[in-house]
Formats: sequence, C-alpha cells, structure tokens
Amino acid sequence: MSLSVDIATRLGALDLAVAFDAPEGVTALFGRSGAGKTSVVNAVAGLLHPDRGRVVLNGRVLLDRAKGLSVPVHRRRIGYVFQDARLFPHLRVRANLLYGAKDDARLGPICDLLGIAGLQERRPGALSGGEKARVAIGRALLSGPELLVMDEPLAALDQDRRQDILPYLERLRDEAGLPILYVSHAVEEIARLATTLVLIEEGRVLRSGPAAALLSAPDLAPVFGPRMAGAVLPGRIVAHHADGLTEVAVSAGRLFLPAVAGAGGQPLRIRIAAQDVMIALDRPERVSALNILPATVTALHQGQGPGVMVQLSAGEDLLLARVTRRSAEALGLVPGRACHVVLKSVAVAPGGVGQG
Amino acid sequence: MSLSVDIATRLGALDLAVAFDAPEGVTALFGRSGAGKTSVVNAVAGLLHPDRGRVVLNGRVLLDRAKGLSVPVHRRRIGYVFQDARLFPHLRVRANLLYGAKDDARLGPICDLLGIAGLQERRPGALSGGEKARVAIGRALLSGPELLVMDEPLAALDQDRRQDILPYLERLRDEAGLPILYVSHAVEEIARLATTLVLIEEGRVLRSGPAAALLSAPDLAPVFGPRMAGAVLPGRIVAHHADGLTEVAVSAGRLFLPAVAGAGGQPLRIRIAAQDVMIALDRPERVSALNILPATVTALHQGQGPGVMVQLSAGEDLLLARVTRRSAEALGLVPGRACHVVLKSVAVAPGGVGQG
Amino acid sequence: MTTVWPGPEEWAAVLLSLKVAFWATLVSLPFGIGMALLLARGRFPGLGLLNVAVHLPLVLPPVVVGYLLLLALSPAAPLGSALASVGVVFAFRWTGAALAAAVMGFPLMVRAIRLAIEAVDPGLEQAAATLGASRLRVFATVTLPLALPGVLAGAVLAFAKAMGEFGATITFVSNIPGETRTLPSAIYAFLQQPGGDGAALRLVVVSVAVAVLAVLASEWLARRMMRRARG
Amino acid sequence: MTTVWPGPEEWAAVLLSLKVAFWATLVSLPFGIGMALLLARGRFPGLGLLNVAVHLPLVLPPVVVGYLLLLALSPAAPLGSALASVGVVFAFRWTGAALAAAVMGFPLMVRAIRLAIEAVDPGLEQAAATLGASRLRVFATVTLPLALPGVLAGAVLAFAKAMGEFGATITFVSNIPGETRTLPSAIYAFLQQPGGDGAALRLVVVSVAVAVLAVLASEWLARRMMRRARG
Amino acid sequence: ERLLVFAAASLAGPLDTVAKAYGEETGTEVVVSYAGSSALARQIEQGAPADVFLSANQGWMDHLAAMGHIDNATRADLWGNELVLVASAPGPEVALTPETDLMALLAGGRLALALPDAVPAGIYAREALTTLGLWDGVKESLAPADNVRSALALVATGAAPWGVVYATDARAEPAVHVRGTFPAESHPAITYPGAVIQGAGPEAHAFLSYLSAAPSREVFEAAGFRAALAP
Ligand SMILES: Nc1ncnc2c1ncn2[C@@H]1O[C@H](COP(=O)(O)OP(=O)(O)OP(=O)(O)O)[C@@H](O)[C@H]1O
Ligand SMILES: Nc1ncnc2c1ncn2[C@@H]1O[C@H](COP(=O)(O)OP(=O)(O)OP(=O)(O)O)[C@@H](O)[C@H]1O
Ligand code: MOO
Ligand SMILES: [Mg+2]
Ligand SMILES: [Mg+2]
Repeated sequence: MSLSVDIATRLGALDLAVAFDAPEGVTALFGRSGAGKTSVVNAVAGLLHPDRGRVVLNGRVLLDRAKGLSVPVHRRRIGYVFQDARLFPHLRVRANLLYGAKDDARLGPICDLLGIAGLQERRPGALSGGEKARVAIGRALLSGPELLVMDEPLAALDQDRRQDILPYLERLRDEAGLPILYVSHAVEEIARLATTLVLIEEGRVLRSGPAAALLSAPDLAPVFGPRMAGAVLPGRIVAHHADGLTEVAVSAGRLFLPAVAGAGGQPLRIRIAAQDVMIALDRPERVSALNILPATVTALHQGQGPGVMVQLSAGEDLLLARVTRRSAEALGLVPGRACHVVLKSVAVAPGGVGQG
Repeated sequence: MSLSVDIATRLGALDLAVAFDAPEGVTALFGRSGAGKTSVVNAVAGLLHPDRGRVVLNGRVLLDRAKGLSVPVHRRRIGYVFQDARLFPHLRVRANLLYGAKDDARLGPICDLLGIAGLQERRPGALSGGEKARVAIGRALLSGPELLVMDEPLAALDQDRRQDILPYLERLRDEAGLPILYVSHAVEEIARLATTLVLIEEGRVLRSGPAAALLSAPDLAPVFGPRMAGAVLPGRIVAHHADGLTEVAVSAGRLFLPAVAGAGGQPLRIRIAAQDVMIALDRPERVSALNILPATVTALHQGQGPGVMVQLSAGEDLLLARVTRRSAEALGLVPGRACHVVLKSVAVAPGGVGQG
Repeated sequence: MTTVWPGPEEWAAVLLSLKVAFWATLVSLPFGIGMALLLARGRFPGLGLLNVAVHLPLVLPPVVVGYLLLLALSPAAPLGSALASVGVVFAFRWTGAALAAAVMGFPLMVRAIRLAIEAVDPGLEQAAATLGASRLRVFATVTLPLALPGVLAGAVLAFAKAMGEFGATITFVSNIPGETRTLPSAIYAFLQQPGGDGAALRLVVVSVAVAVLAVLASEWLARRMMRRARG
Repeated sequence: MTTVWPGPEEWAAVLLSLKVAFWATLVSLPFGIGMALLLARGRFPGLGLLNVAVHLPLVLPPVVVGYLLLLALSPAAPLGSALASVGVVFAFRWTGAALAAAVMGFPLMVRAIRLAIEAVDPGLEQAAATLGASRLRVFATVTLPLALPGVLAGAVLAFAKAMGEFGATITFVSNIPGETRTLPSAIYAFLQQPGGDGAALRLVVVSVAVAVLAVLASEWLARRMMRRARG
Repeated sequence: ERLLVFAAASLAGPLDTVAKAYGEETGTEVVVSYAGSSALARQIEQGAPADVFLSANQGWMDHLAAMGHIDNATRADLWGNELVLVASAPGPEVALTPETDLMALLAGGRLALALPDAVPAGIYAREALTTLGLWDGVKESLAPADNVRSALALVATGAAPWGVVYATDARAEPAVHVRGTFPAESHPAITYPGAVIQGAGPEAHAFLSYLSAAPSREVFEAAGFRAALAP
C-alpha cells in the first residue's frame, strides 16, 4: 500500500512543485495557510489537473501527464473530506452519508462514532458547523475508499469530539490498512496520527520523512512552532495498574502514563512535547512527576527568542526539551552532559499517545 | 460598553434558552459542537429571529420581541466573522475588504496584520481556506462595528498566523474598547482573550462569569477537557532581561517568562495550564525550570481516570495542577499541605500571556 | 352565443389545448434538459451554433417556423414519409400541434434549465465524483435535483407558451376541430370575423383561467421543492 | 429581385427590428428586474396573481395581446389619449412595436431573472447586511451582480423574442414601412403575396444572421461575466 | 405628401408597383401597411391614421361603413378574383359540378382552404362547395388554414393533396397545379372593395381613382386579378 505523488503546476502567484512518497499509514501534509496543501490533495483526488505530474496509488497509475493518462475522479476510489464540508443540500443527512456507500451496514457504527445518529433525518441546512464536518467525515468513510484524503477534517470540532474520532482514524489506519493523506494545522493531531510527514512551504516540499524523526528534529522546531516541537518515542505496554496508569517500556526505562488501551506488549508511539520536558542535573525526589529518565545532552539548537531546543539521548531514543537560555547556561548544558529528564505523566496523555 | 442577551427559541430538536451579560472586553462562548453557539450569535446579529428575547448593546435595544422591536441587521453595526467565510465571490479581495468600510485608511495596516496584502487583486475563488478566513476577518474589522462577533475565526489558521492575530484582537479589545463576542473551541484562545466566559451546553448556559475564575474552577475542568484546565494569574511586568526573559511579579513571587511586550508596571494575565504545573515538596535545585513558587494545597478534585486536579493557593492567587493520583498519594497532598509549584518558563509562552 | 360559459366546441378546444400543451411540455422536457446540459457544460466546436439553433424558433416569426416544419415533416417530404412509415405522423394530428408548440417553447425551456444548471456549485459535483458517482449519476443525483427549480420554471414557460402558440401550429397542422383546433386557433378564427370579438373574448377568459391554474400549481410545486431543498 | 442581398426597404426592416428589439429589451429590463425581485422575495397576498399576470402574454395568442394593446392604447381609448396628451404615443409608431415586443418578451425576461435571484446564496446577503448595507445596497451590490447571468439570459430571451415578435405587433401598430414594419412583419407581407416566398426566404436568412450575431455576442458576454464572477 | 394605405396583404405585389408609379407621377409618397383585413379594419376603428382602406372582403368594409369610419361615397369594388381547385400533383382538369366526386379525388387526404367560417377565401370556398352540393361530403376532410396563403402552402408541400385558393395565389406558385375553376355563379363575386377613410384629404381620393384607372388595372390584371364588375 503506497501513494506516490510528483506534481507541478502554477497557481496564481504560487509555483507548486511537490513530490513525495506516502507509505502505509497516515501521511500528513503540514504547512502554513496558502502553502499549497489543498492543491496537492486536489491533484491526488483528480480535482486539479497539474501541468505535469504523476500520481500512483497502490500500483495503479492515477495520473501520468507525460502519457496523457488521467483516471476520472469517480474511478480513483479516493474518499475526500473537504475543507468546506460540501454536503448535498437537497439530501437528508442519511442520504448524504450513504451517497457513496455500497450498503448501510457500517452506517450505524459510524454515526455513533461521530455523534450524528440523531441527525440522520435532518437537512444539511439545519446543521451546525461541527455537525456538517462530522457528516462529511462519515460520508467519506462510508464510501469505502482505497485512500482517504482529509483536509483539516477536525478544525471545526471541539476537543472531546476530536478525542473520539482520532482513535477511530488510528484504527482505520492500522486495522483496515487504509492509507490516509491528512492535512492539518494541529501538530498534536499530526504527531498522534502521522507515520509520514510532508512539510510544505510555498509550494515546495521543505522536508518529508517519518513523522517521528521530523517531529524531533531540532532544526524543524521553528516550523512546528516552538510550543509544538517534540519527539515521538516508540514504546511498548508493560502493564495496566489499578490506579489508572499504564506502565510503558521505552528504551531508557519505564514511563507511567494515564490509561492507554491495548494489551501487554502492544507497541505505542508517545509524543513528548519539548516544552513538557524539564531537565534536572540530579534526580529529583518528592515531586509529582512520575517519569524521570537518565539522559545525555546531544545537541543544542538556539532559536530566536529566549528559548533553546535541547536534544537528548535517552536510551536509544532522542528527546527534545525546550528550556530558557538562562537555564541552559545555569545548568551548563553542553553536548555530552549527563542529566535527567522529568516529565509529568499527564502531559503526554491522552492526545499524545497513538498506537504505533 | 456592554451587551445583554436573553433569548429563547426552538431549533429542531434543540431548545435554545440563553441569557448572559457581556461587559467590556471579550466574551467567549464555549461549548460543544451543536450546543447553540452560532445560533446565539446569529440572534445577536439579527440573522435569527428568536421566539422571544431581548438584546441590548450599549444601551441600544436591538431586539425586544415583547415590544415587537427588532433593529434590522444592517443598522445593528455588528461586524460578523462567519464560521464559513462568506466572501462575495464576484468581488476582488480588496472590494470584499472595503465593502463595509467608510474609507480605505485602515486597509493597509489590516492587510499587513492578516498577511493578505498580496491577495488584494484576487477573486475569492482563488484563495486557500485560511486565506478566505483571514479576508473575512479583515472585512469585519474594516466595517467599523460597535460589536465584533467572531465565530471560530481562527479555526482554519496555522499556529503562527494565530499568534499574529491574537495580539491584534487584544489591542482592539483594550485600545479601541471594541466589545467582542467570540466563539471558539480552542481553550488557549479563550484563556488568552476572554474577559468573560459563557459556557453553553445543549442550548443552556451552564455557567458564565469572569474567564479567569471559570478557567481555574476545578469542577469545570471536565468541561474544558483535562488537558485544558488551568488558572489565570494576574501579574505585572517588572523588567525585561537581556536574555529575552521578562520578569513578572505575581502575588506569590516572581516569574520569568519569554519576552512579553509591555512597559514596566503593565498588568498581565498569565494562563497556567494545570498539566504544566509540577508539585514538589522540597524546593528543587539544579533544574531547568526557573519558576518555583511556594504554595499550599487548598482542594483536590478527583475526576475520572488517573488524574487529580489540585487547587493550590500561591500568594493571593489560585493555581491548578493536574497530577496523577499515585503522585498525590505518594506526596501526601491534602488540603493545607505546604509545597512548591514548579513551572517551566516556556510552558506559559507565548500563547498563554495576554494583556490584562 | 352571448353566454360566458363556453359551448361544447369551445370546451373541445380547451381540452385539446391542455392535451397539446401537456404532451408538448412532457416530451420536450428530457430533450430540453439534455440540451441545457450540453450548452451549460459541453466543450466542443459548434456549441455556439447549436445555441443559436436552439434560439431560432424565438427569433423567427411563428409562421415561418410552422412553414419550415411543414416543409420538413409533411407526408410528401422524405423525413415526413420516413417517420410515417414507422407510424409517427404529425400532419393534421394533435401530435403535430404538440410538436409545433414544443419547438416554439424549446428555447424558453432550455434557457431556464441551463441557467439553473450553471448555478449549481461545481464543488458539490466534485464531491459526488469523489464518492464514486459517474458523470451520469452525478447529473441525476446532484446537478438535476439542485437545478429542479429551473427545470420547473422551464416547464412552466414551455407549457404557457404551448397554451398560447398559434402561428406555427395553424401553419403546420391547420385548424381541424377536435384534432388541431387549439384555443388560440379558435380565438384567431373568431377575431377574423366582424362581430366575432365577443366569442373571442370568452375564449380569452378561458385561456386566462387555465393560465391562472397552471401558474398557481407550478408555484405551489416550486415552493414545495424549495422547502425540500433548503431543509 | 432574385439577389440574396436585401434591398433598401428590407434593410429598413432589419434596422427597425434591431431598434425595436434593443429598446424593448433595454426599457423593460429595469421593470423585469423589479418584477423578478418582487416575485422572488415578495411576501404579500396577491403575489400569485401578479405572477399569473406576468405570464399572461405567453398564454394568450399574440394577436389577442396586440388587440388588447390596441384597445387600451389607441388614440380612441382613454388611456391612449391621456398618454398622448403628455406626449407618449404608441399607436402606429415604432415605440408601439417596441411596447408590443416588450410585453411579449416580459415573461421570459422575468422568469430568467427570478430564477437567478432565487439561486443567490442568502448567506451572502446576510453577510452584506452585517457590513451595514441597506436592503437596496445589498440588492445592487450582491444580489444583482450574482444574478447577472440570469439578467443577461433574460435580456437575450427578450431580445430574441422581440426580433421574432409579429402577431401582437402587427395587430397593435399595423405594418407601416419605416415605422412599424419589422422583419417578421415584412416576412409576413412577402409570404402573403403570391410569388413572395423568395423575398421572404431572404429575410428569414437575415433574421437568422442577426440571431446568430446576437446570441454569439450574448454568449461571449456571459462567459466574460462568468469568468469574472468565478475568479 | 404622404399617403397611408391600409391594404389586405394579398394585394401586396401589384399594389406596390402601382403605389410606386403613383409616387413618381404625383410626388405623393404612398406608404402601404399590409395585414389581414380584420386587423386593419380594427385599427381603423381605433383611429389609425390611414387614408385609404383596401379590403379583401366586403364584410370588414361593411363593418367600417356601419361605424361611420369610411367615406361611403368613395367605396368601390376595385378588383375581382376567381376561386380555383389546386392539387400538388399535375393531372387532367377537374370539372367542378355537383357530380364531382371530391372524396375520390382526396383519396383519404385533406382539402386545404382558408378558415371556412372566418377568412374570406375560406368563406367563398365553403359557399362554392355548398352551392355545388359537395360541402357535406368534404366537411370532415378539410384542412382549414389561417389564410389562403397557408392553405396554398399545405398543397405546395404535399401535406394536403388538394386545396381551394384564389387564382392569383395559385398561378404564382410553381409547386401547385390548377386543376379546376369554380363556376363564378357558385359563390358570391370575389371583390376587393376600397374606400377613403373618413377625414382623409383629397390625395386619398386621387389615389383611389388612380387605382381604378387603366394603367393600374393592367398591373393587377397581369398579377391575375380580374377587373371588378362595374359598380
Ligand atoms: N434551521 C435549523 N433547524 C433545525 N435545527 C437547527 C437549525 N439550525 C441549527 N439547528 C440545530 O441547533 C443546534 C445548534 O446549532 P448551532 O449552529 O448554534 O451550533 P454551534 O454551537 O454553533 O455548533 P458548532 O460548534 O458545531 O458550529 C444544532 O444541533 C443544530 O443542528
Ligand atoms: N484557482 C487559483 N488561482 C490562483 N491561485 C490559486 C488558485 N487556487 C489556489 N490558489 C493559491 O494557491 C495557494 C495554495 O492554495 P491551497 O488552497 O492549496 O493552500 P492551502 O495550503 O490548502 O492553505 P490553507 O491552509 O489556507 O487552506 C494559495 O496562495 C492560493 O491563493
Ligand atoms: O388578405 Mo386576407 O384578409 O388574409 O384573406
Ligand atoms: Mg487548504
Ligand atoms: Mg457554529
């Protein structure tokens, strides 16, 4: 399962030229407003005809301008959640949902998941903004696509609803093996979902690769915003404790996280935001933070402003910590310096844990 | 300057009955998708005619169903940023922006702020989702309203852009004295902007009052989501340091925050998320966290899951900390227990500091 | 003769007009929709000329249109005899009156439908395509339903035109009582005679009454459709 | 007489038809827009009847419409003489031909415009109102520009109809060369004359040519407008 | 120096020639408005600025006379015409007598004529057929047209195999064949009366006299009209 994209086209003032490979899982497109994300996704879905380019999905050539080949939109089997919902105004919610579906077998579960079961007899005109977004997601899911393309699908949704939908998308990714092309501004969403990350800046790919690596690359921190930078640690569930904490093994030791679903041994991806990491030279005692790992400073990356991005190796993994320059100097943080990283259990949960 | 709203109407399955007073500043409407936020805002703007109700803006009665009075939309002088942008498709961006403006005096500065100066000659059809949202904001701002109503204006925007726009909205609030009715799902936005908070649940006001108080009420933490709960501390700028940190006085001591704009003495509002607060029984040494304040546990609020919300008094102010139950027990946290709160400088900045 | 209530012959003309207008509208509707779609979305050379051709019945005097129909479809003409051999006869039949009415109303119908099709948001059609709908299905389930008010408007215009059409009809299929003597033909006949005004007026009143009913019914239908579409 | 190129009298008819159609369309346009707006957005009793009245010229045979105009506006009629006393004369003038054409084309124009107005997103009109625009300004700056393709379509239909209108015109203002003898009336005169078919055919060709130009021009305009509106 | 003549449309060819000649001789421009006699008579009744009326039948002239719109002293029958039986196929002459088997000739086809109860040519045809005792036999097999030219077209195109029309129309149409002439006594004399409209100037009288003078008569006779019986 894979998607390979290589397109170029002119869009008003913007010269779009983007190439990337999306392996299995979720490939996130991340970039500023106007960078060209929607345009890329439109080209993949066949709604935009790039001047030149090639798009291949699971071995099926969807577009090859050089050969004059372009599979029509309705044969691409790409479910698209549009940035604007684009519900059919003349159809009730139920008919909208079932528009691309073979049957209504999955209607019930998906409606329950999205909290739209009660809206089925409504017309789209009588829905709130978030309700429209959820129906649009359901409609794309129900069309049984080979690739799911989602353009800021959760932007109109509240936190709770996101937390309901994200695990479902994870399950789609993992169980149904459905590749997803995901456009979002929310680093938390991307960190949690994305296996691959494609950073787009002014119509070009700034960097692309495994999400974990890119999210913890100190030089990319400015891209995600200083508050958003962080690392993704691979882990494995060890045990569930009675007080609601899940013990997770990472290469540097054990972490205690708020309950994570999954059996023992199940692999996990844990995002640890750089700003949630405190560095202590001595192992702190009698503090509320449960998670303290020995680490070694490997690099410092000085940005603008008062912050410094510190990259640390903890076990076999890399972590990022964002501290003030003042602290970095006071603690004498230089590459090679041994220290401890302190993280609050609650800081990583529940948005930051995804199934690996 | 004030807005007083008291409306009731039936919306499909939802029975909307909402009353609140919005004093000067930003009044945020917060609630789940479908709670009725957009409908309230529509009633204020005159786009929805409630079955019964009264809306008074700065002493001007805009709606009084009992007296059969309803000021027409175009005389209400309410600038509305719609959840969907609603740009005029036949007008260029410039004409859209100036549609409600008296002259183009403020066009340049507002375009620069919103990063849309280069788009002025475009048609809305050739804009990206985020660009549309920014033009819609600009258009409402330029119409010189007496009240600004914004329905999730920043949902389609990336982090950087939000960080550019939020201070501008703060300045509007403070300098122009323009009251703002603000609908958002993002607690950070609300925490930063809102002076008053109206929590709406299924068409009813769950609670309303000063934002600072509501945001740090431990019993409301589930409403904002456990990761979002936090307290807002009033502070005052003491000094700007050469290393980019601003020293701020709060009632319990001094905090060092990444550079905050403002002269010495300027009051601030500092939001401290509960999950960013670590509790230590002893004052930690040799750690990267610069901000350590003595505090006393005042209350514990046990939610579902493994977390406990701890309310602490630090100086004259209240703080919230979210820790695991295991830590709370290990540290023996009970009301009256003396301890230290540890917060990372970077955790509060820059999204969490607003001008007070 | 001075009673306002129409006599049996006049009733026959009323019923015939209704039949002609009904079938003219119904049968031309699919063609009107197809042509509107072609004009709205087609991209091929000759589209402009096709568009002109559709407008011609409007630009030409009805008598000319009737004459051209006569030339093309009289039993003596090749096309007319070919059609007759497969059982399709227009000459001196009410079907011919319907054809004439349909041709005259066609530009009105096509314009209204085309306008409505062009107003449909292409984004919705794209959305339908991403959900796997073929062009045909997109048209049938999205474009057409959203253009329905225009289809209805086009049908009403064509129906009204068919109720009033006279020049092309009488030229093409004559004025045979019970077969091709529609209301307008009957009115015309009365107007030709000195003193026929009274009888003509009576039929005009009937025409107006029919029009009132037809237009009110279409409005009612349109409002229902609107309410459905806007939820 | 056998040359294809029209003679001076025929040119006069062509020019007159263009003048009549142009003014008929131009002058009725504001009324058409107003009526379309009223029908699309109005809420008052009697709206249904108004709608019927607008459709009447379509339902009635053109001869009847012409006759009614004659009865109402002839110099012998009270309204006609009242208008004449303020200098507005329709009877047997080209202005009368334009009036007849305008009346016959009015339902076509109104329907197209109304359809387009009804298709305008009310959300955009609301947005304009929140920006302080009065109803009138909303209409002039949002509704009307967005309905412009419909206005154009309505104008084209009315113009085409005016080019082809004959029955009402000849009945109302007769067939006076240089004053009221439009192209269709000239065609009619030739068709009535033994041996006049050739000349009639020549004028039909001219009609078609004018129609081709008019429709192509309107399409070009429409495409420009579309491009402007969709960016 | 301008004279407005309202003339039955079937007079168009020769009347144009005569009017032009008159203009060259006298310097008075003669403008002719051609339409159906009924339309013209109604317009005169409503105060049309016509100077002379040339009607295709006596009925409308009688009507105007009764209403006092014409100068009765000037009324004169100017031309005559004959009624002929035409067919779309050539063949032997058909003697029109009570013995004529019209139904056999029609062989299932229809007999085209102008509206037999409204339009002059049709009324004459009905009277002729009635006198010959043939009416009842064919009255279910008619193809009544709105005017005699349309009836001729039905025969010319082969839509109707046979028709009854004026001799003047038949001779100018190469696609029809005159197969018989109705005996003059089988119908009232076919005459075209002319009269000066009440209040018209002396030029109108002069023109009317000019029409009955020899040079004009020759022009009309060349077109197939008969000289009118002396009044
Ligand atoms: N015209 C209508 N008819 C029936 N129900 C309606 C109508 N308009 C809104 N509703 C319902 O009223 C509720 C409130 O809608 P509203 O748009 O105010 O929600 P909201 O709080 O703005 O939600 P969101 O955050 O998703 O935009 C929703 O459940 C919606 O489905
Ligand atoms: N039809 C067009 N003509 C001209 N410019 C266009 C057109 N469509 C898009 N653009 C421009 O191309 C750029 C990329 O647009 P795109 O919609 O792909 O951005 P995006 O990354 O999805 O942004 P956002 O996050 O704001 O939705 C934008 O600057 C936009 O203005
Ligand atoms: O010239 Mo006529 O009045 O059509 O028989
Ligand atoms: Mg986009
Ligand atoms: Mg909403």
